[in-house]
Amino acid sequence: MVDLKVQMGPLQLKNPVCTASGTFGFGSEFEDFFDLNRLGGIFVKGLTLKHREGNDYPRMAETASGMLNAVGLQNKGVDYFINSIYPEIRHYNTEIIPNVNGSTVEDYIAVTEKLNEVEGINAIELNISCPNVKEGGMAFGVSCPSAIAVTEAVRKAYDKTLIVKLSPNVTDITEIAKGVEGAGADAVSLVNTFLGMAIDAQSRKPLLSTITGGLSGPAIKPIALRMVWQVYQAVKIPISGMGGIMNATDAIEFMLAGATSIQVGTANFIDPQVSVKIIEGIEDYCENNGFNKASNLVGAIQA
Amino acid sequence: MVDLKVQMGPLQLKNPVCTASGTFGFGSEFEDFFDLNRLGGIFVKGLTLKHREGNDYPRMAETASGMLNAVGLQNKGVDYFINSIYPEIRHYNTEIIPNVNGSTVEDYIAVTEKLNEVEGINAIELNISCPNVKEGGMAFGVSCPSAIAVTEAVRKAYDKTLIVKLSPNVTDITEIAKGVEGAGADAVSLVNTFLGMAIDAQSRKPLLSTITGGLSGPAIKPIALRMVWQVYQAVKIPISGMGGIMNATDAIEFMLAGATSIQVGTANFIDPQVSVKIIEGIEDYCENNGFNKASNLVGAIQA
Amino acid sequence: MKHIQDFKVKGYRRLNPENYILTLQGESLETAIYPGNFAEIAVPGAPGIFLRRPISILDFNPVQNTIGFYIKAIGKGTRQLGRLAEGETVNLVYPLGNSFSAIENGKALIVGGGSGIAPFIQLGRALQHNNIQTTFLIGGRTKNDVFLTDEFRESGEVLVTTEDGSLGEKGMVTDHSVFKGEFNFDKIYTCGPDPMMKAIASIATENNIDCEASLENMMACGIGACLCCVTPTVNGNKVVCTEGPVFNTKVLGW
Amino acid sequence: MKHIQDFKVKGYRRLNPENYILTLQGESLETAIYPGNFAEIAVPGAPGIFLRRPISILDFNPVQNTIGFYIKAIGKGTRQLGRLAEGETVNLVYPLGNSFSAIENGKALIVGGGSGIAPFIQLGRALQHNNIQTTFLIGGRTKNDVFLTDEFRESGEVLVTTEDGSLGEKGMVTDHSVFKGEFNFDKIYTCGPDPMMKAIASIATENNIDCEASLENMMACGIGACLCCVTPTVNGNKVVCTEGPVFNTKVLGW
Ligand SMILES: Cc1cc2nc3c(=O)[nH]c(=O)nc-3n(C[C@H](O)[C@H](O)[C@H](O)COP(=O)(O)OP(=O)(O)OC[C@H]3O[C@@H](n4cnc5c(N)ncnc54)[C@H](O)[C@@H]3O)c2cc1C
Ligand SMILES: Cc1cc2nc3c(=O)[nH]c(=O)nc-3n(C[C@H](O)[C@H](O)[C@H](O)COP(=O)(O)OP(=O)(O)OC[C@H]3O[C@@H](n4cnc5c(N)ncnc54)[C@H](O)[C@@H]3O)c2cc1C
Ligand SMILES: Cc1cc2nc3c(=O)[nH]c(=O)nc-3n(C[C@H](O)[C@H](O)[C@H](O)COP(=O)(O)O)c2cc1C
Ligand SMILES: Cc1cc2nc3c(=O)[nH]c(=O)nc-3n(C[C@H](O)[C@H](O)[C@H](O)COP(=O)(O)O)c2cc1C
Ligand code: FES
Ligand code: FES
Repeated sequence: MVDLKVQMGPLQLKNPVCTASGTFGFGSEFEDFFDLNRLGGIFVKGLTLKHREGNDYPRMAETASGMLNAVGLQNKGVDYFINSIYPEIRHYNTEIIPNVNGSTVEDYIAVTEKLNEVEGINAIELNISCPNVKEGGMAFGVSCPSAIAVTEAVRKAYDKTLIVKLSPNVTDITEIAKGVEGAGADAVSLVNTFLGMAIDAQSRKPLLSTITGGLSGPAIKPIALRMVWQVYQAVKIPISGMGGIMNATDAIEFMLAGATSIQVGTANFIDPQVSVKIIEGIEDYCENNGFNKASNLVGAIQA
Repeated sequence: MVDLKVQMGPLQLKNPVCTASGTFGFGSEFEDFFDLNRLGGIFVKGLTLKHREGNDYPRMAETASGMLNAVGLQNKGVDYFINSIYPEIRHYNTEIIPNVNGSTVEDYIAVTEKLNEVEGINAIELNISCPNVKEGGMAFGVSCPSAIAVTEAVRKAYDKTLIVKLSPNVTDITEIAKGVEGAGADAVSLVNTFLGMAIDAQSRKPLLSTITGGLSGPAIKPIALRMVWQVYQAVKIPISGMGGIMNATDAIEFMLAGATSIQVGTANFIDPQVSVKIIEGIEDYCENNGFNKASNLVGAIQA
Repeated sequence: MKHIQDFKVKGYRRLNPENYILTLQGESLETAIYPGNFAEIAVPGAPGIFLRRPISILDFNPVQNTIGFYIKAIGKGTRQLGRLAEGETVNLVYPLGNSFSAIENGKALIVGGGSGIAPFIQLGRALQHNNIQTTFLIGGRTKNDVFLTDEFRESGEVLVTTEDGSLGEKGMVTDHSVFKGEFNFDKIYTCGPDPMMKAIASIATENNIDCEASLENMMACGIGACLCCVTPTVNGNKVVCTEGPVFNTKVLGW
Repeated sequence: MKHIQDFKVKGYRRLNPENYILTLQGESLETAIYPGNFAEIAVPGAPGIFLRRPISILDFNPVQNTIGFYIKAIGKGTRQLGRLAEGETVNLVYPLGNSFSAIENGKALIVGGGSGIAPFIQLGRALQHNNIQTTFLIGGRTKNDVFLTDEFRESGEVLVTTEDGSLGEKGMVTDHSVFKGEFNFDKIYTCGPDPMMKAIASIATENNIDCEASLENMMACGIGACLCCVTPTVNGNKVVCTEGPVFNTKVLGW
C-alpha cells in the first residue's frame, strides 16, 4: 500500500493530485465523470471582491499543443461564492481551495478576510499571476516588491494555509518565490499561464478580444518543469506544480523536479476523468518503483 | 508582381525569409534540397572566439510540439569560420549573417572585430540569449544594463548592420529592446529559445546532460508572437521575428505582429525545404490580399 | 447525465465533398438527448489538434446505440473526422448544452443555413410529436449546399432558398416569400451563420414572435468549467456551452 | 545526393508483435545507398510526434523503387509506423550518414543485436560482392527475438545466441564460442545496444582487429545542421548523423 498523502505546509492532502483554478469550475461540472472525493484538492475558479463580467468574446484560441485563454476572472464575487456556491460543494471530502484575486492590495485583503471566516476552507491560493486582467493580477506577480507586499498583507489577514501562485512571465522566478516565502507564504504554486498571442492571418485580426491571453497546456510543460526545479532548490516551502500535465508520467516528472503536489489544468478539457487516472498512475508508479510514499518522489531526480 | 524586398536597417534582404542560427548549419547542409540563393538570408551557426566542444551528450529531447536543445555553441571558432567555411559559402547570392557569441564583452568584441574585416559579410547577429552556456550567453540578455553594455561595445567595433538577438526569458522584453536600440543596434531579432527541462520519469534522470536546455518549435509560437508585437510598439528599429514558424501562415502572422523579416528555425529539421515554401506562400498571400509589397504586411494587424 | 464514452465509426453518408454525416456506434447510449444538444468530439489521429470539437447531435438510435453528426469540413478537425476508418475509436463527451423548447400549440418556423441545420432533425420530430405544424426554411448557396430536405419533409413542409436560384426561391433565407404578407407563426427556431440568425431574430421581433437561436462559439471544455465560451446578453455574459447553445433572441438583445 | 521524397506504404512483414519490416515504394529511388545509411522518416498521423525518426535502410530495390526498414516498436513513432494503411504517404529524407567500409580481403565478423541488425543485409551483400567470408553473429533474448537469419545466410554463416538458450548458444553474443580459442577475423562490424558494442569493441582491441560500430543517438535534423547528435571521440565531439553513424571503435576510445 502506497501512502499517497502529502503535506502542503500546514495543509495535508490525501494525495498529490488537485485540479487547477479556472479549469475545473467549482467541481460540480465534473460530478458526472468521476467521484470528486478522490481528489487531493480542488482549486476553484478565481474569485474577486465584486462580480466580474470577464472579457469580451472571443476568449479562447487553440495553439500547437496548447490553448490561449482570456477569460478575465469572470465570477460572481466572493460573497456569492461563500453564500451560494460553497454550501453546494462543501460536502465533498476533498480540500476546496479558493483562488483569490484583486486589483489592489485592499481587494486581496477584503476577499481573504471573508474566506478566513469560512469553516471548512483550510487554504487559499493567492493569484498574483493572472495575465488576463488590466489591473492587478500579473502586475503583482512579476515584480518582487509588489509580490512581497501583497503576500505580507494577505498573510496578516489569513490564519490558515496560504499558497501563493506565481507567474512564469519573469526573468527569475526563484527571486519571487524566495520573496513570498519570506513574506509568509506556506507554499507556492506554479506556473500560471504564459502571456501569448494568436493572429488570424486571413482577417489580420487577433484571435482574442484582449489581443494577448494566457498560454496553457503541454506546450509550456518544459518551461514549467524547469521553473519548479529551480524553485525547489531556492525555497524550503512546498510547491504545487503545474503546466501542461496531461497524464501520470507528466505529474511524476513534476514531483521528481520538486513539486509536493500537482495541479491538472487544461487536461481536464480533453479528458474530464484525467485526474483520477493520474492518481492511479502515481500509485502504480510508486508500487513498481519501490516508493512506499508518494512524498518520496519529491525532488528525487538524479541530476 | 509582389515586391518582396525588406529593409533591416541598412541591410536590404531580397525577401523576408531567413534561416535561424543553429538550425541551418552553414547552409551547405541544405544544398541538396533547394537553391539557397532564394533565401533572404542565412544566419549561420553561433561562433565564438575559440573552438568550443559544446555540451556533452545527450543534447536533445523532443517535447510537445517542440524540442529542447543543449548544443552549447559547438563550433571551431571564428578564425576557422573566416578562413575555411566562409570561402566555401560566400558565393551564395544571399546574405550570410554570422551569429556572434562570447563569455565576456571582450570576447564579443574580438569576434566582431574579425568579422568586421570580412568582405561580403554585411551584418552580424549578436547573440546575447543563448541559454546553453555556463558563462555569458543569456546572462547578457536578461539584464538591461549588461545588454546595453555589450551592444555598445560591439557597436563601436562593427561598421555594418548590427542585429541583436534577444532572450525571451525576461519579465519585460520591451525594456531590453529599447536598451539595445539606444545602444546602437540596427535591428533586433527575437526570440531565442526558452529555458526548459525534460525528465525521464522511468530513470528519474534529466533528458539533457545540462539538465536545462532551450525550447523551440511551435510550442513557443504564441509567446514569441506576443513579444514581437510588444517590441514592435516599443522600438523604431526593424525586427527579425522567429519562434515556431512552420509555414507561410505563421510567417505572415509574425510580419503582421511587427516583424520586418522572419527566421525559420526548428522547422528546417522537419521539412528541409520549408523556407522556400514560406517565400512562395508570402508571395501568394500578398497577391491574393492586395499587398504589392511584402513590407506592407509589417505591423498590419488590426488590433 | 453527461458521459465520456468510446464509440466506433459505423459509417459515412457523403452529402458532397465538404459535407457528410458521420455515424458512430457504442456499446451503450445515453438517450436523454434533446434537440440542440451537442457532443465534444476528440478527433483521433490528427496532429495539430489539441482540443475536442463541439458538434451538434443530428440524431441517435437507441436500439442500435448509434449517434449521428452532420459535419461541414471547414478546418483540420472537421476534415479529419471525415476520413476515419470504419471501426476506428472516437471518444465523445455528451450530451452537452441546453436544448430548443418545443412549443405545445400553434405553428413553428425553423430556419437553418449551412451546418446550422443539424439540430433540426430532432427538433422537427419533437414538434411533430406535439402535433405542431412545422415549416422548414433551408438556405444554401446553390442546390448542392442544401441537405437533408427529405428528412425534414417527414416532419413538415420544406421551403428552400438558394443564392443562385438553382433550387427553391432565389436569394437569402430572409428574402423568402414566407416572410412577405401575412405571417402567422407562433415560434421561430434558427441556427446558422450569425448574420442570418440576427436577421431572422429581427423579423421575429417585428412580428412579436418568440425566437430561439443556437449559437456557435470557441469552446475549450464544453461543460461550463472554463468560461471561455461566453456570449453577451441583456443580463451580462452567459456561458454558451451550459446556459446555451440555445438562447431566446430577446435575451441576446438581437 | 540527399533527397526529400514522398513514398507510399507497400506493405509489412510482421516478424513478431513488436518487430516488423516496412516496405515503401516511390516513383523514383536514389540508389546511391550504402550499408549503414539511414533515413529520417516523417511519421504520419501521430499526434505528439514532432520530429522525424532516424531508421537504418534495410534494403532497397531499384527496379521496383522500393525501400525497406526493419523497425522495432519501442515508442510512439515506431509503433505508429507499424500501423499505416497500404498506400499511405510517408515522407523520407534519405540517404543519410556514412557507411560501413567493406574490406577487400580476409574474413569478416558481423555482430548484431536488437534493431541493430538492420544495416547488415546490405553490408553482407557488399562483403559477398568482395568475396569476403562473412560470419553473422546475432543475439536475442529468446528465439522469438532473432530475425532475418535466412537473409543473412545468403551472404555467410549465421551464428545465434539467445539468453534463454532457445536458439543457438545460450548467453549473450559476447559469450559465443566463436570468441573462444583461435580467433581469425580481419574485421568486426557491430550494431546494437551500446553495452554489447562496447564489449565487442574490447574483444576487437584485445585481438588487434579493426572494428566498426554504428551508433544510435537522439537526432533532430539528421543532416548535420543542428549539432544535437554528438558522440565523444578521442578527437572531441563528432556529429553522429554526418560523421557517423558508423565509427571505428578506436576513434570512440572504446
Ligand atoms: C454548440 C456547437 C455546435 C456545433 N455543431 C456543429 C455541427 O453540427 N456541424 C458542424 O459541422 N459544425 C458544428 N459546429 C462548429 C464546429 O465546432 C467547428 O466547425 C469546428 O470546431 C471547427 O474545427 P476544425 O478543426 O475543423 O477547424 P480549425 O482548423 O480549428 O479552424 C478553422 C476555422 O474555423 C474557426 N473555428 C474553429 N472552431 C470554431 C468554433 N467552435 N466556432 C466557430 N468558429 C470556429 C477557426 O477560428 C478557423 O478560422 C458547432 C459548434 C458549436 C459551438
Ligand atoms: C542512425 C540511426 C539508425 C537507427 N536505425 C533503426 C532501425 O533500423 N530500426 C529501429 O527500429 N530503430 C532504429 N533506430 C532507433 C530509432 O530511431 C528509435 O527507436 C526511434 O527514434 C524511437 O522513436 P519513438 O517515437 O518510437 O520513441 P519515443 O516515443 O520518442 O521514445 C521512446 C524511448 O526511446 C528513446 N529514444 C527515442 N529516440 C531515440 C534515438 N534516436 N536514439 C536512442 N533512443 C531514443 C526515448 O528517449 C524514449 O526513452 C536508429 C537510430 C539511429 C540514430
Ligand atoms: C481557461 C482557463 C482559466 C484559468 N483561470 C484561472 C484563474 O481563475 N486563476 C488562476 O490562478 N489560474 C487560472 N488559470 C491557470 C491554470 O490554473 C493553470 O495555472 C494553467 O492553465 C497552467 O496549467 P495547465 O497547463 O495544466 O493548464 C486558468 C487557465 C485556463 C486554461
Ligand atoms: C539546435 C538548435 C541550435 C541553436 N543554436 C543557436 C545559436 O547558435 N545561436 C543562436 O542565436 N540561436 C540558436 N538557436 C535558436 C534559434 O536560432 C531560434 O532562435 C529558436 O530555435 C526559435 O526559433 P524556432 O522555434 O523556429 O526554432 C538554436 C536553436 C536550435 C533548435
Ligand atoms: S467551453 Fe468551457 S465553459 Fe463553455
Ligand atoms: S541530428 Fe542534427 S546534426 Fe545530427
